[in-house]
Amino acid sequence: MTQRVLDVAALTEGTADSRSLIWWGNLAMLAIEGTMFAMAMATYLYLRSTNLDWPPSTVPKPDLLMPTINTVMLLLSCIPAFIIDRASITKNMLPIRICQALSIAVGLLFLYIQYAVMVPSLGYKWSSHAYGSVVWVIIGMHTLHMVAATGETALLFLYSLFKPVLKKHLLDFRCTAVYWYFVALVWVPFYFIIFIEPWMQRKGS
Amino acid sequence: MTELAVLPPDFAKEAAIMEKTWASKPGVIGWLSETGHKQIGLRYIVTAFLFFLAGGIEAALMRIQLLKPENHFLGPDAYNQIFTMHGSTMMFLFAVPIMEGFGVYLVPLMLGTHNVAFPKLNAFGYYIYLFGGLFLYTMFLLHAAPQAGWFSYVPLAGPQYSPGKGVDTWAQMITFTEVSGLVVAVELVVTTFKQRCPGMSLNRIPLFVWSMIVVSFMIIFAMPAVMIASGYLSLDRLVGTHLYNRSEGGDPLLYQHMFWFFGHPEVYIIFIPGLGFVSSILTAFTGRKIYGYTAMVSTLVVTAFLGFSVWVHHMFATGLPQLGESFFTAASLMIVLPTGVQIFCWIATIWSGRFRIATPVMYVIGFFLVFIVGGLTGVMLASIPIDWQVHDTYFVVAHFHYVLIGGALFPLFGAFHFWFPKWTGRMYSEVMGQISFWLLLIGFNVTFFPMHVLGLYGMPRRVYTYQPGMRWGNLNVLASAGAVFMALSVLTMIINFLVSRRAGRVAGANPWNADTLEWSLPSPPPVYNYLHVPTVSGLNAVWDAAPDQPYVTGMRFDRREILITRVLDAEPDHTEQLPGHSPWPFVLSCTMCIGLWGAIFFAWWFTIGAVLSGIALIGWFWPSDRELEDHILREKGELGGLELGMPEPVREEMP
Amino acid sequence: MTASTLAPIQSALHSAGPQAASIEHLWWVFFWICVVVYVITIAFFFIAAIRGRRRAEAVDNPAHDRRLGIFVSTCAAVTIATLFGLLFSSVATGNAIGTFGKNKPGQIEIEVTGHQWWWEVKYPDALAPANQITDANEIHIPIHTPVLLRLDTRDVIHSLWIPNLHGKRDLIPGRVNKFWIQADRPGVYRGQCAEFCGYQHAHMALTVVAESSADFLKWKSHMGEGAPTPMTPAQLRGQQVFLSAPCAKCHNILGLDAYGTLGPDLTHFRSRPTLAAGQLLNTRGNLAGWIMNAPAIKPGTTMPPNQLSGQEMSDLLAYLETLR
Amino acid sequence: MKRSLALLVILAVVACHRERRPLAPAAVDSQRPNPLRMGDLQPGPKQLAATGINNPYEGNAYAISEGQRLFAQYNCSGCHFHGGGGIGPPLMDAEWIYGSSPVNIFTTISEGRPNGMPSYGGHIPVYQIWQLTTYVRALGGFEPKGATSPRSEEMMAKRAEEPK
Repeated sequence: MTQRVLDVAALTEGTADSRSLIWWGNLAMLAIEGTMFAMAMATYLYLRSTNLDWPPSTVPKPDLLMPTINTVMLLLSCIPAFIIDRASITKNMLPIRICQALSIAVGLLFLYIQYAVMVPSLGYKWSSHAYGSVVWVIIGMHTLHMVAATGETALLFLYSLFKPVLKKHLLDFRCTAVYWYFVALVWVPFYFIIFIEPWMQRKGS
Repeated sequence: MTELAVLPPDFAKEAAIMEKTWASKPGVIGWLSETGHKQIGLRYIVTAFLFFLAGGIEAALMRIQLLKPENHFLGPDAYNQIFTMHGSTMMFLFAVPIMEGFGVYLVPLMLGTHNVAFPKLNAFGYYIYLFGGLFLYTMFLLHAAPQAGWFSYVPLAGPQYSPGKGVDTWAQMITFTEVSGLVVAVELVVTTFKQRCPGMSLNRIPLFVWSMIVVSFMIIFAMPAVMIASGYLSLDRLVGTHLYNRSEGGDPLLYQHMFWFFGHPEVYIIFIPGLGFVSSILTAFTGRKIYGYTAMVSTLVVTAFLGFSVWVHHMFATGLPQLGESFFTAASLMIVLPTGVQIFCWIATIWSGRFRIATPVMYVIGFFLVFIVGGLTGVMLASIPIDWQVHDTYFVVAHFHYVLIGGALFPLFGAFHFWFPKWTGRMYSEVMGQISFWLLLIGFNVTFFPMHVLGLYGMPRRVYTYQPGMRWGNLNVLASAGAVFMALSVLTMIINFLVSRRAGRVAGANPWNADTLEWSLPSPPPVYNYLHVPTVSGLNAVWDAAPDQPYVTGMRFDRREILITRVLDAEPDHTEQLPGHSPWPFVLSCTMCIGLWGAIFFAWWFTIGAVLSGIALIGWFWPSDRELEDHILREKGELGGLELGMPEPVREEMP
Repeated sequence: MTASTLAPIQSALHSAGPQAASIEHLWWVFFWICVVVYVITIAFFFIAAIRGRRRAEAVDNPAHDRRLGIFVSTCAAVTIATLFGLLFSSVATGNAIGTFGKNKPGQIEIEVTGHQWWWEVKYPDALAPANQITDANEIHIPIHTPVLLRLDTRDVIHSLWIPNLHGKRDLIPGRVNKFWIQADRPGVYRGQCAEFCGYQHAHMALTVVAESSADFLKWKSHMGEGAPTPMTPAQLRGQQVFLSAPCAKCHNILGLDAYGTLGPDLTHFRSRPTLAAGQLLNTRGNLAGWIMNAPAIKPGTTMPPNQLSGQEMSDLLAYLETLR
Repeated sequence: MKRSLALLVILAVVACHRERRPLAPAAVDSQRPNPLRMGDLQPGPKQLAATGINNPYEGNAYAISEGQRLFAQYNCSGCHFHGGGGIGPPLMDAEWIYGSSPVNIFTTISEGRPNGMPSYGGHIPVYQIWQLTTYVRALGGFEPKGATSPRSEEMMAKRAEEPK
């Protein structure tokens, strides 16, 4: 009797694209975190609908300059992320390294501006009122993600300086780029509700 | 890829190499570094079962307290802690994790792969779950258990009305078990979509695996809601935010919305795997494929979607606008339909199959008898006016025990008996199995059926006592008597398993003549699962296999190499190497404990834990030199190919 | 002997008002439909099992599956039809209850405030706010009259449930819930808190006294009066005990220099049937025990234990006896 | 191993103490520093001599929360405004006219002080005075932070991150 077999010896080992396990794991994690951000947004909208005075009349109109610069900078940082993503396909290390350094710089600068300039100028704290609580929760959640994205990029950058860059690392670069898009884009709606909404006509007034 | 025809060789040598490649490491550190899915799955199952016993003891204490009116067996303090622990244990530490354990154990076997997609993450999920549970129980023994109920409504669970650390413990335990649940969900989704063996296209995935996919997606979208809800609760309690404080603009109902947005899907998360068990067992015991496979899968998906649109029926008594509530009535009624269709399909399957009887099937019969009652009382609860009367009464207690014990516990016990031979290689005692089944069926109904009446006769839930003259006494005695039978049933089952594990009849590979791939393996399965990745040519992999059903060759035996296939048609795509044993999941879960447990007492612990976790993560991802070398050689094309397992004697091209 | 023996069965299936009656009616509709569905489904299951047991070989061919398909789709169609029927009857009942009481004459408004663990009941007087009546753990309503309850809470979430009259409604901080009740038969109906609210959730009951309009008005005007003046020396001494012991810090007695708001208003409390939110019958013995050591009877209660001599206690009881 | 066991024991003792809930306090209460009441009003020294009597609820989360409830319900906030002061002195600053030790505060509540602080001794039970004492000390930041609640369900006079 003969036995049929399916020979897969010719298949490649590992890929650096959307077919790999890590890529899918990354997407699933983004789905989870996206849901968490959606819940935070839902919290904001829910409390907005149950409060007559929203944002509370004690909340000052925030200074728009630095937050806007910060947000635009964060959005623009998607470009180096995109370059990392593309260059990883061809394993072109120079643009990858430059853009990684750029991403780290943007990440650190964003966090610095957030905590040295924007947050102190808010004029309320998490314990001031529910509005303050939800805004601080959102900022805190996003900061954690920003720290994670910057830290991950920094680690990969340092690693790639000293150790050989293999296919699996190229995959890591690409997944980090996708994560970076997520962290940058998810900030946009929050920028609007935290910094723009107090400038619009207050609910109830 | 080519299909070749070869003579079946002797694989003893290859098996020895595989054994070495995938083997567990010895010693305590080896045990803590384990990443094999079968080991981790069994740990989940055993741990969750121990928590089930703890929850059962708590239930017994409550039944003793309620034996007679104004009983002084437990005071309100103890009773409130115990019922909170009972609910939290059964929902978070037993029901979800044990289903996840089954998923972790069975899904890779059913798919014909070697391990789950992210083995280290899998181990991490287990430890984080274990530590969450241990933390809760440690605090319970220190008299600092939560006592605001398993759904911890604010403001009762808020900083002012629940002083102390109990509710903080609860909220943190939620975080731990949710992280674990999310981790397993991600793994199972990726494993199922990427690691199915060749030939297992989407329409050939076993129904149990489908149920786990659906559950995993539900977890991914439901559990973040409760993490946010309990996270807000922690923040309110620990740093003074006002998210739930009405007088500063927060809202207690926000908590209820978010909790039930998770809480209702949670019910489906618990019993959809039960539906998967029922399908698996019925397929084996009717000897035919489940009638209406497509309908079964699509109804599971529909249930998942509808499950997210019914949460407000837990809040009908809060006085939300009537029109909005009517929508949720309609959705809650309509969710009966998909489950109904499943039940009709099973009946059709039994009707046309050759129906054999053994303990697993008895439990399926118990599932039909009990779960349908729960489903029908669920229909009653979906009606707003009826809900106004019976909400938060013993009627609801009866209802959800019928749903959860009927829909999850009966199939689960059936699954215990069904897969027992696969785990241990031996058969359980059929007589004792039947005894434990009848004890459970009778005990359960005696315990919980009177509760329907109690609820209609005005007994609210979560009362630590009641007054004489309320006419609730006799029914409560009856309920407590039934609990004795349930305890005996579980005891019989445990003894049965412990004895049979050593002394049972040797089972063989496929004692039930079942259809899924794991039954093609010896019992218990070898550490590497499949020497060669199998292929399938039908929905019922074992039954539909040709005598010369191809298997996959050309993969290495000396590496943890797995075959990745395409999402839709499961055609081979590429191979990947899985990481081996690693102590880092354990270390990371310890550092997370430092951060999250410590944060309850002092906020800076959170930061310390986060930094330590960052270090642990670097260790986690740092590749070993051997792995690096492997990769470098492979990319240069210089990694020596092992000729083992390549088709040996005669090669002839298939026509 | 406790308070609950006073009231008729606290039950959703012994309705005494129109809303509870329509819910009870709806319940029986649902119940019988569900029984029929259950019996049919289980019958199908066992017939299938018996047929399956008798088969020597499983049948698995397209022609047979087509017949099964007809079976399953018929069952599904019947399920959908049943569900629509149930949905319709449920929504109709819900609407009837929801619009109940609107534009009906003789409306009475009552404010019910939940406390851990007792009920404060107020009868506001829109024309003369000073005439507001405050009572605790009992609601008096005239029969055949829709009564609007406004529900509020001082602390955590409670839920007011008087099963013989209506379903439950939550008392939620920061929002005033409204709902209508009506009794059609005179009687005393027991209600209870249905949302878990802490240690003494089990002992948070109230009674609803439904009486004829004339009786209700008589009761109301009596409640509007202050506490009667003590007559005997013992009563007078008891009044002094009340004022000098901790009592007056927490309890209010109209017409006396006691303005506590922490505990229930005691102006007419001996006319109430129960003590401690329905836990005890309002007898002299129970009252003495309660005053002496309330936490022993109801652990967690705010009412502290009191050290009174035998003389003080008997004077106090003599005084409290007058608060009818 | 030994060290972790010792740690566990310490944790156990601490947790048990903090979480103890006296739901049914004894009818007779001997925890009273000064059983003789001299009058409705009484001036006091800055520090009382050591009496050997300790606050039975020191660091007890449940007692602090009960004290918070009593503080509102006995209308202490009427004069002290949630600790911010007004008619009466503020309670959450570092300045204590009649001393900040538990016994001092107990005596203040129990015996009253000149210029308006009424005497509660005899009107409210001793254990409640101790609970109030514990809460007042928590306002002043003397109680362990882990036992105090960061906010109440009411409008807040002070904010959590402000120094107590």
